[in-house]
Order: sequence, then structure tokens, then C-alpha cells
Amino acid sequence: MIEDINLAKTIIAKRIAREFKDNQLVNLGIGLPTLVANHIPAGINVIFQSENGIIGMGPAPQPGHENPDITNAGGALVTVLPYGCYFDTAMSFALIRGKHVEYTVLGALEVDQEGSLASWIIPGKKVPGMGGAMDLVVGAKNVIVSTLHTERGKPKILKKCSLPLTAKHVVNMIVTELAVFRVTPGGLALIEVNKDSSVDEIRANTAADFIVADNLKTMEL
Amino acid sequence: MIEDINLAKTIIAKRIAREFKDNQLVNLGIGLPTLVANHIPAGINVIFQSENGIIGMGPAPQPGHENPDITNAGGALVTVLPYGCYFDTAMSFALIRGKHVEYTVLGALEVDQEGSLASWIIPGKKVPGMGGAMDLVVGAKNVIVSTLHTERGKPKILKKCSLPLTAKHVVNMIVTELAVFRVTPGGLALIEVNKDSSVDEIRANTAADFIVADNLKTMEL
Amino acid sequence: MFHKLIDRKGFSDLLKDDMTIMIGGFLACGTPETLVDIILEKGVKNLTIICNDTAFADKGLGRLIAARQVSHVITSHIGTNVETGKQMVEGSIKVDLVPQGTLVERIRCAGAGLGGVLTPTGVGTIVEEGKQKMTVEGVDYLLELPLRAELALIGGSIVDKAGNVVYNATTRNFNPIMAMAADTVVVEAQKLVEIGEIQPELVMTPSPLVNHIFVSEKR
Amino acid sequence: MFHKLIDRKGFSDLLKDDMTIMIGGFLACGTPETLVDIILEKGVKNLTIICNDTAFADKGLGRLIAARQVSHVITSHIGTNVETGKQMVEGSIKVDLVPQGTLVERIRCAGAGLGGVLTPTGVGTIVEEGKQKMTVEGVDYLLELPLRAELALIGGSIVDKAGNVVYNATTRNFNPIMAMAADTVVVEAQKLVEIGEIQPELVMTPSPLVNHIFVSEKR
Repeated sequence: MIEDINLAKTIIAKRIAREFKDNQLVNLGIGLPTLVANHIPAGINVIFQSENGIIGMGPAPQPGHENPDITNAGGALVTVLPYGCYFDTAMSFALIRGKHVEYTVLGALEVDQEGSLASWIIPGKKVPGMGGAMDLVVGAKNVIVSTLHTERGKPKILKKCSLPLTAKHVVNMIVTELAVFRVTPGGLALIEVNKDSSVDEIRANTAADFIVADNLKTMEL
Repeated sequence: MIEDINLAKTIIAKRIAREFKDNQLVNLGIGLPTLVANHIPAGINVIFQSENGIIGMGPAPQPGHENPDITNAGGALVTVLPYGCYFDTAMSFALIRGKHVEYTVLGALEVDQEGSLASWIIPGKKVPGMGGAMDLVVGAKNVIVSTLHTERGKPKILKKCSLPLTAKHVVNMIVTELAVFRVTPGGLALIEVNKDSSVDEIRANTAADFIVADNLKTMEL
Repeated sequence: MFHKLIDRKGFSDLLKDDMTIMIGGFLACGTPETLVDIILEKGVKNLTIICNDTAFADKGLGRLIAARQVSHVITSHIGTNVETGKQMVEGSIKVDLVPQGTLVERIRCAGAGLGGVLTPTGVGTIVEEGKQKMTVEGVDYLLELPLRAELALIGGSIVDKAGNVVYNATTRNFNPIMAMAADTVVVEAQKLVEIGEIQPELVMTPSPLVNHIFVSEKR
Repeated sequence: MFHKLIDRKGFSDLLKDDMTIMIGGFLACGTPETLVDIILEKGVKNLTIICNDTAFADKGLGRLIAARQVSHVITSHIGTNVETGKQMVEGSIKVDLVPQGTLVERIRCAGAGLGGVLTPTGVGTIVEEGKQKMTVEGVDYLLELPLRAELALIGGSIVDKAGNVVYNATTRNFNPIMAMAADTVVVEAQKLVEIGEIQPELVMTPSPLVNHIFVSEKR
């Protein structure tokens, strides 16, 4: 296991950042997924969408250049790049639901071997609401779940989610600090392992059934 | 009867123009309804919508000031007034269907005592298509049919339309050169008569049942 | 010709207990803050608020919840306002959580005269409870119905005296959609300009949709 | 980074017999005329065209009908192009007439990932034939289904090299809606500008929707 949580998150962010091709439109969720933006490989221009109404979102503003009218979906001040634009929420979710966003990257409370995701409610405990997450996972062409492999020792990847779902059968890929899984018609497939981990360690920390891909690889970061 | 067709059309246009209040949003159909714009009373600012994407449509451009990018729904070159704006077709019909347009004025092949209208097809003979007419009559708050009272001696106002409908039970008012009718829950009501006509003449030239309003008035122009 | 400007009293007079009000903004960005101030001052109660999120207890429309003027909120997210969650647990506020894309389409339906829309969002989740499910060409959808209000409060960046509105950057969000879906629409103008100063292609809410213009006291 | 410019050959290579193509414009205003020229030159046949109207026999996309390259047209109006009516009577072209507001919503559904929409338009007329009718809160609606194409041809007034599009005046019409509802989107740019020259609030079609930019040979 990788004990350093910040290191674990960086591994996840770096690995996900390698998925994108030039000019692809990507939506990153709040929290861990946001880190992905810091690790886009040189030579690749990823276009970031923010569901509150931006395409071409840039980094946080330089001190003294903050504009309160330019925020992201987390409410933080951001910038827009020269090729960027703004639109209303109807257009934003038309883009999202209409399969115009190539990748959505988001966190999970639970994710399961069927590709179902729970990320928006712990009944009786925490009810923030789904925000745009339900639309994003149903609408984006590819859904990547970014999650620490375990939380307080408990696996996050399950046979079946127990919490209310964000959506059913929508996740394409799960990236943790230890492994990369793909959800395939034949079930969950382990396709990459962190060089410092092993199939056995992953099996011990995953509560889902999975097959090990024939061409299992080491996670490249 | 009024034999001069141009005079008849002017009477209809003048009468309809008197319906509007200041700042109301109005859509005028092609042909006869277009003439209404020339007769808006002084002191009243009517805002014209054109379903191809204008609010605040102005008159035809002065020679030498034509802009091929500014056309109306009939394809004619027009202008936009200083308070005007442009939008796409989805927005245009959201405005129309969503009851944001106060009046739509359009012509008829047939109109009947139930407020149904036929205006877009003579099967086997003339099939131009409905364009935006079906949405306009369903969506506008008030539907005014502008029509000559008869065509080649035949009444245009019928008991029941025989041609395929543009919409059922949507017309609020019918204005001809001879009379003004209102479609009420109790049936078609004659509410105004041209000073040069009479209830008898109207009855002779109308193929619909109608009641004569208690407070029948002379058409004011 | 266009007489749309109103003052504090003019806006206050529009407010009543038990009203359904849509308020624009996304985590308070684009929210008409002075209009929220005036609702707080008037103290109308038992409001139903339709909004993207309940913002913060001390910023945006979330202040109305903190002041306990709201009995029902229809929204996609309440996580940034501790008051909403607290009052929900207490049972003093009813919270309907709606996916963001569904929320905006439901408002759009009301504004556009549409009877409903089929969305794949929420299928297989608790969002589908009580809703009609339909299959079109092998795909399952939920039928989502229109959502309308008596009053829509809009945050406009540049507004001309006819009522044409431009929204800067991400202040746009729900504002132009809500401006179509209420009986009365009030826009709080960050900047009021003369007719003719806005490029006609840039108008995002056409003037006939706006009933009243209130000049913002903020910024 | 952005390599979207194509020439005549690049566009011609996208064309195939039997394609379904959406073409923007309203009575030829906003129609990408050079792209229509190239379709005429290539002579592809048996096309299905989705469009507001069939324009004129000698202007706009109506020229494709006059050249007998179209076997099916889905549109709201054919009255300005004598060729469409003539070929319809002959039986050599299939014409589906769709109310304008319904047509644009059906295209929007396809572009927005919606399974359909309920509209009151057409209820009680021949437009309702073969369609599911639904009653919501006492009002009758028709369920109208999405309409998608392989190719959308868009007339843009100002286009930057990333593919952001602005439409002047009434050239906008169906263009931004169609730009969302096709597998491949080609915009004919009246004016090509550098990235950064378009105000981000004014963009009407965001760049990721545009696959190819063709610089117009007209005007």
C-alpha cells in the first residue's frame, strides 16, 4: 500500500492525465479529479469544460487579476483561455448529455464491478445533492472514476454499490493509486498495476470480482 | 361588399393595428398581415418578432443600406431597431410556444366557428408546408386571423374547416373587411360591423353560425 | 415607451408570503444580491425557491434559508450551505434534489411551452421514483415535467433601458433560462446602459422577457 | 494544436452517396453556399437533407434538389422552391413536413442527448399521425423524437482558428442547433480570425463542436 495520501493522489492524477489526446474536451470533478489538470503531458492540449458554463477553462488567476464573474463549478475563481467561451446551463448540459464531452473524471463513495457509481448521498448522514454528476456520468463519452483504493482500510471497489447510485452501468475506467481497471462486457478487468504493488495486494484490497487482463501492464506515470 | 381588394386589405390591417397595446410583442405572418405594421397608431410602440430570429424588427432598409444578413421570415431584407436583438431558431420558438408573444396575426385558407384554422396545405394542389404557423397559433397568447371575407364569392368563415388544420380551437379573433368576430366559449360572436356593411350582408357571406354581440359596434379604423 | 425601472419599494411590493421564486446564480455567482437583501428586509415567509444550489448561509440566496424564510427548495446541490442540511434534518424545510441538467431542462420546458422532456439522467437511481419511464429506440428515459415560478430574479451584468440583458462570463448560468419561465421577471442590473449600446447579437435575454429592472447596489 | 482548416478536396472527400446532411440557413440566409457548390460538383446522390426550408431552385441548398441529388428532405417549408413540389408530385423525392418549432426541438434533442420532447404543436392535425400522444396536467402533447445527421453544414459569419463561431444577425437560425446534432460538423467561415479575437461571451458555437473549417469563397 501507498501510505502517503498526497503521493497516492498524485499517482492517480498523473495516470489519468495520460489518457487524454490532443484537443479532447474534458470535465474534471471537484477534489481529487481537479489535480489531473496539473499533470497533462507536454504537447497535449486538453480543453477543460466547467459545467457552470465554460469551455477553455484556465488555471486560477494571478493575484490582482481575480474576476468575481469567472468561477468554476466549485465556486473557485478561475480564468478562461484565449480560445475559450461561456454559455448558459442549458447549453452546458446539452454538451454534457449530448456526448460532446470526451471524458468526465469524478470521485466515488463506492464504485462496483458492473460500472455503477455512488457519489452523491449517504442517507441520513451526508446529503449534498448530485449537482451535475448524474448528467455527467450518463452523458460523457468516457467516465473515469478516480479514487483511493481503500478508505480507512475498506475497499472502495465493490461487487455492488450499497449506497444510492449516481448512475447504473456507466463507468468505463477506475484509476486508484494501485491499479487501473476497465469495465468490460465480460466484467471488471485489471489492466495495470502500480510498480510498487502486486495483483495479490490488489486482490486483498478490492471487494469486487475482477479478471486480470492477458496483457497486464505496469502503470506508467 | 367592398370590391376594391386593396381597400379591403387596408381596412383589415388598420383594424388589427388598433388591437395592440404599448410594448406588446407581435408576430405578423407573410402577406396581408405584414400590412398591419404600416398602421400602428401614434404613441403605441409595438415590438415585432420575426420567427427566423429577430425581436425589434424594423422596416425595409433604405436603398444603399441593405444587409444580406438581416432578413425576415419571408426572406425579405429588413432592419433591426436600436432596442432589437437576434437569436437562434430554438430560442425563437421557445418564445413563440412559451406564450411570450402577445399576438400572432396570420392569413387563412379557411377558418371556422370553433376557432380552428386551415392555412398550410391544399392536398394535391398546393403543399407549401406549415413553416412556423402551427407553433405560432398554438403558442401565441392571442391568435388573430386576417382574411378577406370571401374569396371568389365563397365565404372563408365556415362551420367547420374542410382542409387539413393548422391547429384546432386556437383562433381568438377574425378580422375581415366587413366584420370582426370573437371566438367565445359560447360560439362565434360578431362584435363589430364595417360602417358600409350590415349584419344581413355579413350573414349572407358567412358560412358559420354566429351570434350578434349585445354591444355590437361599428368597426373603428 | 419602456418604463421598467423600479426602486426598492417597487420590488418589495411584488413580494408575498408563499410565493414560488426562481433565483439565478451558481454558488452565488450571477445571483442578484440586492434583491435577496430586499427579500430579507421584507421578511416574507414560506417561500418555495427554485435554484441551482443553495449557495452559502451568508452569501447568495442561501441567506434566505438561514433567515428561515424558505419552506421548500428545488435544487441540485445543498452541500455548501450548512443551514439547508440542518433544517432538512429538523424537518423545517422540504428539499427536492434534481440533477442539474434535468433542473435546467425542466425550467426550459416551462419557458418554451413544452410539456416535458425525456432524459436518460437518473435512470436506475432514486431520481426515477414517481416518474414515468419510457423506452425510445431501446434506451430508457425519464419523463421530466416543466417547472415554473411566479417570480424570477435574474442577475444581469449589462442591461439596457429596454430590458435587454448581457451576462458576463459565468454569471450567465441559469439566469437566461429562468428569465423565460416566470410570470414576472426582475433583473438586477450591475450596469444600466442606454438603448442601442448593446450589440444585438450579444443580447442573451431579449427585452420583452424582462418586466422590471432594478439597478444593483453592489459593486 | 487546432488543425481544422480544410480545402475543397478535404470537404469533397467527406461526401458520400446516401448521406444524411443537415444544412443551416433560413431561405438561404446563413446557408454555407460554397459547401453546397462542392456537393453539386461532386454529384453525390440519394441524399437525405434536414433543413428549415428548401430555399430556391437557384439559391441555397435548394440547388441540390434542382440537381436531383436529394431523395428525401425533412423540412418545414418547400413553397419557395418549385423543384421540390414538382419532384414530390412525380414521386422522385420524399418530403417530410415538420412544424418549424418541432423541427428545431427534434434536432436539439439529438444534440443534447434527450430522448424526445412533448410539444402541443400539431395536436389535432395530420402532424400527429403515427406519433405517441400524451396528456400532462390536462393538456395534450405529441412526443417528438430526436433528429440527427452524419454531417452538419454550418454557415458562420466570424470563425476563429479554434472553431469558435459567431453568426451575424439572422444568419444564426438553425446553424448553432445543427452544429450539435451531427457526427461531423463543417463550418463555412465568411471571415476567419485568429484565436482570441472573439469575445468569449459572443461565441455561439463552441470550438469543440466544429470538426472542420472551410473558408468561404463567396462575398
